[in-house]
Amino acid sequence: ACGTEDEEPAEETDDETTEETTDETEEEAPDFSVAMVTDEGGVDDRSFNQSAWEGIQAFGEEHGLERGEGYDYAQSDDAADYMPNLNGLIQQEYDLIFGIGFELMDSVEQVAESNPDTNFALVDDVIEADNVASVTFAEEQGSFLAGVAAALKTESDEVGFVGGITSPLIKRFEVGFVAGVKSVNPDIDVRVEYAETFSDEQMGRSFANSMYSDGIDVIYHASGAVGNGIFTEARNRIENNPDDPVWVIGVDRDQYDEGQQGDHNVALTSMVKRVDVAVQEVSEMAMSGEFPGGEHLILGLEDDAISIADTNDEAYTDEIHEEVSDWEEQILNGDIVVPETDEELEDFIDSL
Amino acid sequence: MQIIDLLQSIMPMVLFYSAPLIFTALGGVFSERSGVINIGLEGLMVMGAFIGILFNLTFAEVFGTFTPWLSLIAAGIVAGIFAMMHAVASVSFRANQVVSGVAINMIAVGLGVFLTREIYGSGQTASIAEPFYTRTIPILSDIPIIGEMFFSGTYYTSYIAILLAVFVWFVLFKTSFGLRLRAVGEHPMAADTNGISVTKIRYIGVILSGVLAGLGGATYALTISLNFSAMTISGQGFMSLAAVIFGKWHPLGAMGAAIFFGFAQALSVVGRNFPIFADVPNVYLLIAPYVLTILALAGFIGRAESPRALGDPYVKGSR
Amino acid sequence: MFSNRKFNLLVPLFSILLGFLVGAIIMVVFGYSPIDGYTALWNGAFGNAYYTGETLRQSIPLALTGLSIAFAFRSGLFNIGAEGQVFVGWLAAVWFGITFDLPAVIHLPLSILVAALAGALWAFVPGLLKATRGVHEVVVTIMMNYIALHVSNHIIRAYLLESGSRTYRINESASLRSEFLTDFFSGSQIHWGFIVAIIGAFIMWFILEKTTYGYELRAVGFNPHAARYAGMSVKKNIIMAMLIAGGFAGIAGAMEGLGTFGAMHTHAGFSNLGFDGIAVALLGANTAIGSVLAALLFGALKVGSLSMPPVAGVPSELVEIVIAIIIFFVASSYIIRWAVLRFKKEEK
Amino acid sequence: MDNYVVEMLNIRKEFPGIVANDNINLQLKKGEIHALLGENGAGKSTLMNVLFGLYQPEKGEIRVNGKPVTITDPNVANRLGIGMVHQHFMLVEKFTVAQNIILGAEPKGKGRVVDLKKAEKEIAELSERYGLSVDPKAKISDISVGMQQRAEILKTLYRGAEVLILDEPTAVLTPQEIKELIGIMKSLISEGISIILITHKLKEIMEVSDRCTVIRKGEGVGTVNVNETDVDELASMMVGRQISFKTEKTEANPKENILSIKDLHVQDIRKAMMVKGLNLDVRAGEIVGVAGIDGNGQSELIEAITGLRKSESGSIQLNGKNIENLSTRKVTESGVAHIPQDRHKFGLVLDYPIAENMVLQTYYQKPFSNSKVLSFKNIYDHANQLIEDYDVRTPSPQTKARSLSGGNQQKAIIAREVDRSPDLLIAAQPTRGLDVGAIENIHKRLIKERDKGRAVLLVSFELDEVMNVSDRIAVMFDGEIVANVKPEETNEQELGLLMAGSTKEKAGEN
Ligand SMILES: Nc1ncnc2c1ncn2[C@@H]1O[C@H](COP(=O)(O)OP(=O)(O)OP(=O)(O)O)[C@@H](O)[C@H]1O
Ligand SMILES: Nc1ncnc2c1ncn2[C@@H]1O[C@H](COP(=O)(O)OP(=O)(O)OP(=O)(O)O)[C@@H](O)[C@H]1O
Ligand SMILES: [Mg+2]
Ligand SMILES: [Mg+2]
Repeated sequence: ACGTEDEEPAEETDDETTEETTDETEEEAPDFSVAMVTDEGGVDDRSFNQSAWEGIQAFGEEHGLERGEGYDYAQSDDAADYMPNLNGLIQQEYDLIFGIGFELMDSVEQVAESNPDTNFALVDDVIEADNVASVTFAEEQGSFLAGVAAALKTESDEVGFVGGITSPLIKRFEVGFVAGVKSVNPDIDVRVEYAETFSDEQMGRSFANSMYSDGIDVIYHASGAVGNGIFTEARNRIENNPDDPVWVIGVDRDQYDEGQQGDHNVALTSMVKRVDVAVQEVSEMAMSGEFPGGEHLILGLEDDAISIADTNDEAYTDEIHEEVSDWEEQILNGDIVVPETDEELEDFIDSL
Repeated sequence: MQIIDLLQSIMPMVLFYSAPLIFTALGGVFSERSGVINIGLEGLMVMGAFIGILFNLTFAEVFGTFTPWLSLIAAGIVAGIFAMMHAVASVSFRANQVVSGVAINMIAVGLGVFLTREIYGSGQTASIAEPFYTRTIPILSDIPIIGEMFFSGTYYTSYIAILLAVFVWFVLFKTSFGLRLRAVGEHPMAADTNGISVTKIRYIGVILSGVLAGLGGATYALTISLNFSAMTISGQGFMSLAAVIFGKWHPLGAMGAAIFFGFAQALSVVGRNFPIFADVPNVYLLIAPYVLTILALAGFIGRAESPRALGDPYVKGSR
Repeated sequence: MFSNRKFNLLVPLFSILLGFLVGAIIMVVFGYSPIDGYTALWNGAFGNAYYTGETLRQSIPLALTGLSIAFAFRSGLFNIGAEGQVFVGWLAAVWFGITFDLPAVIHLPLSILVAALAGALWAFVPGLLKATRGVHEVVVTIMMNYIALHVSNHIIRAYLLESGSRTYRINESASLRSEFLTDFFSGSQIHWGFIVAIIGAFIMWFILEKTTYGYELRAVGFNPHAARYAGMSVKKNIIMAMLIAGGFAGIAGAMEGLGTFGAMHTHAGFSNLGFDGIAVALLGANTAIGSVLAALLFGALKVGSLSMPPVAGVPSELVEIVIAIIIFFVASSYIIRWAVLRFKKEEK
Repeated sequence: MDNYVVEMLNIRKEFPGIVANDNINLQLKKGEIHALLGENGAGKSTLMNVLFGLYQPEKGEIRVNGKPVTITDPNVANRLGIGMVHQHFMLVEKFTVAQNIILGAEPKGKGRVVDLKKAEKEIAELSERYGLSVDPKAKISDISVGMQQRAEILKTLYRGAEVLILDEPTAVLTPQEIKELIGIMKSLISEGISIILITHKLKEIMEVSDRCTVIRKGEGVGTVNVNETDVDELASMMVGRQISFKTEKTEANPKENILSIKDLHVQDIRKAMMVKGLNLDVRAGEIVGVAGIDGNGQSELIEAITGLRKSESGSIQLNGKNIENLSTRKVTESGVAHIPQDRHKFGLVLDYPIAENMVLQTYYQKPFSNSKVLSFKNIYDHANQLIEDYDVRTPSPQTKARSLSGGNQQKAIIAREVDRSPDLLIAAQPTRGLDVGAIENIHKRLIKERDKGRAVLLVSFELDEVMNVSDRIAVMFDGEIVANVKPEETNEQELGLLMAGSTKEKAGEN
């Protein structure tokens, strides 16, 4: 934005780099600060805490903020840490504080009440308070598309879903997925399992083993680290028999890296939930004085906050890609309303 | 028929669940037979898992398919060295062994995650590229029924663990080292007056427990989790300790107990697919391994007699 | 000569010093400033009223699990099961707090009592098996921990779930929280539980040191054969010791349920309150007052450590290491005694 | 005088706060049995531990075959041909005799496997040669104390010991076993082995040893030739005053029946019937001594009376009331006191202060507690009183029982038991391992209680003790009382035979 035109290759400087170079020299950082509190997963969970932190970092860098003053995070190792962490950040006078994950709902609710002058945002659940913005995602939409992809990929007409802990949130993943599968072919069986943990890889391994052994060839998981076990099992099968048709659909972020086995990749696709996008968006709004306090933002396909990864172009073929895009279109234009609960799913299937 | 189906689908899983526990429990047997309580098995497993993954990530390019084997060895060595802390505390400094073990557990997790952060800038590592894979043993796997159960889709580490249990039995009960080790755990002063260095034997016992628990932790990491974080080892060490006691401090008993745990655990997952268990609420399957263990201990296993001097620091000339 | 009493004080102090020293060395090795690190730790624990309140709050359940383990230790038992007893106590307190609507003077004490009973019940199983069948309490308590974890998660999900992973909130009449305390400690989650912990410590001290029950329990702990010879029932005392230990741990759970959280959430893994309690009991030499003081130290370390990464950039795991080192040296007190004696000798 | 195999010169050994050995000399001639005598805590074990390399002396010199040596650990001692049989056996109970013997010096076959066969054969040869009969394959926990001792001796011989230290070897043996042991010692010296023998029993010293070194309170008193001295001189050298051996007592004056046992059957842990239809009466004002070889049901008998073990059938009456299968607490309350056989295991909570040990059965009663709250003032007053009355040597009532000497520990137990004024006092092996001074004291105490009108049941493996103290002797064999005799009407010979299972008639004939 400032007169540094005579500097080197002007064409190549996209927005970000321009700002970076200028920030260091003169432009004053905005008088705005943002921070987040992780849930028990920690900031580097390779999942949505990490994604949220990436969003905040990107936001901070974009606006020339300094870590520790303009933006920061506080990590919770235990549920008891939420309150101290939130309060710590409040004391450091951050303007906007994110609580990442529905586990923080109570704590954010409490601190929001006692600190009406600070703005808060909660990801993955809803709080009704004027100084809190609630952000949730239309996971069912992405899961629906994952279901479509699974239905198109399966040869055995049997697919599986592994959930972490039973909860309304994970239910949306499951229901959306089943709806997607059935939309393509109502005859495909979906086996649903819940590990009742987000951390036991061994459990994921066992589920995958048992599912693949029973002829299921695509597994969609929404189960945190349990999913690592599913990838392990799929990779192991590929190692033993490269022609084994086993696939995993990742969750929250593109889990392509987890699926690499030699020159094969078992990650068919991933249901990507762009917490970073959400975080950045809410921060932008807050900085520009339009903080959506008291509102509930549901971010979905249309906000680019939910998407389906196409990194694995060998497995995730063009045909699949096209068909998924078709269905995506139908969701976007409202032809399809993806169910979110078991009852809605029943109605949805009946209507097929 | 259904039972055979169930067994066939469950056995490979049982074998791979139990391998880390067998290794670690055998380590526990060495330490406890020498008279040193080792509640630090959990922490030693953490160390093993951490080193196993660290080595694998670092040297996968260099060693290729040998990497997991070398990772295993590295993990054993480092965990063995780490176990020396426990030996120093409980043998030389006459520490309360339970407490020293608790400290080992805390240090291992703290250090493992601290170093992971320092090295990878994140609380958990990436997935390794060179894990162990299951193998199907030629010929043996063709044996009807048994072949399917025991020789297909299993890790070599599972077989190694079982063979090692037999080897440990041999060492403990047939060699002079074993005789001395057991004597030290039963009656250290008798051993001492016979000219056996109680300190030396106990150090060896504890270090071996470190090596084996390291192997156990690394086996878990290299076959199941494929990465390292604070959550990677969560309770397997305690289960191994339980296996030691359940198995009455006998290597084959400990192995049996570890396999029993593996079986109960596998059943809680695989069992759901079988009509007999279909209507059983999830929670019952989840707690089944633990309830079964308690019932087994209370019922037909009965009183287990620990090595006499277990937990007592040996002070020369005291009584 | 150094008196035993002096030693008992000196050993933990020395250990704490050594723990921090090792922590400082690690920080230096990895390029952090120990001064910044420890300043952040101190400020994060006692820097202002809020943090002080949090430190106290964190110390409450630690003190109680410490008492639980110390009590069992003194009776010759090793209660690794505090972890599970915390869960069931927590669940029971929250259930009682949700389900009933009573005047606070009745509701609150009853909720705590229910938690104590639940914890005691959980500890009864290993106690009974140890007493009647000679089953090693360590194995049974480990198993009971897992059972508690899964069962309490299941019960929460099946019967008490309000939203996400959390139960309904307890009724105000069962809450340990108070406006006054929260305001006094500038918004901290501190609650009246610290009084419960102090009463708990007093009760433990009183039972063990002043009553015939304590006399029996300690006798059984030191020498079960002599206890039997003297006409005490070893079985009864083992069960009793586990019941009381379980009660303390159950109350620790109630502190979380009625105080800090006002609810219970499902847990992916253990709370570590029980395992940390082992460290607390040890540092406190298995005494009541010692456990309370040790809990304060660990509470401060745990709360303070949260400030280390943001303020000084030091990973909070460092504190975990420092705690472990302290425990390590306390356990190895012999070496400290030896060093002190040596020092004294040379002085002469 | 250069044929000393071992010489310990001016040995000084300190423990924190105490000098256990000061300037002690001991010279052992080849082929002699050399007794080492001293009160409890005089420093005998310490001196021998120094010789065996378990302790390092602060001062002094040790010579073996005239050459100065430094014995840093038992291995060195073994190499120098010194073997020791400890006061408390150093045997691993779960191991077999052979495993215990070879431990640390295992013969190895191929593949580092212990060659147990070879070892067993060698051991069999050794035991043949020295007349130490023992089954190499037997588990230690299954064999008698005497056999265990032989295993201990074999252990030293297996390592080629030429000097054998025996620390109180007879304290745990039955008269028969003692006889056998003496035979063994004689055969050992005839094979050229030299023996240092620690014992409190002066008669034994007189019987077997050639010379005797006496130490008192850590200092050497002197060495005498045994055939130039007598029991009284030895005793006064050891204690520093005259000791009377024949326990003085008046005629008993028995009154009503206190304890009455009829057709009692009791099993041991392994469900073997150990007491088989036993009948026994003890009356007020008499001491009944139960003589018998260890393992004939004495322990089970005492445990059944005191409620520590359930009886299978039969009745036990105290003052006419049935007490069989009552709890220990109930039995105690109905007037039974019990001086247990193993004072460390049963008699004391070693980590409790003396004062708290003195109320081990009465802590819950007034005045020691009031509605479940202990009154430490009363507990300590009581302890001070007992310490004074019974001459328990302890720095203070707060002192842990662990740090008292065996003799004083025993005094504390006796004080506690006697002080409750029981109707029946059971004393099991009350003088085991104690020196003559302490024994004299305890015997006097038992007689005093008798004279106060109490019924005293004395169970002992020591014939001397039974003969000296009892008013009536009940001989126990194989779970039954096989004979009731008066001490003045019998002799050791007859008793020994009765204890071995001969009938009274047969025993009388001999
Ligand atoms: N391990 C030790 N630590 C400290 N002091 C000790 C130790 N062993 C012995 N002593 C001290 O040394 C003295 C001598 O003890 P020692 O065991 O040698 O006596 P003893 O003559 O063998 O007695 P007894 O006839 O009872 O066996 C004791 O009075 C005791 O105070
Ligand atoms: N660990 C120790 N520390 C200090 N003093 C000790 C220790 N062990 C023994 N003693 C001392 O040793 C002395 C002798 O006690 P000891 O136990 O040898 O008596 P004892 O009559 O031989 O008993 P026992 O019947 O067990 O043989 C006592 O004065 C006691 O204070
Ligand atoms: Mg002695
Ligand atoms: Mg003695």
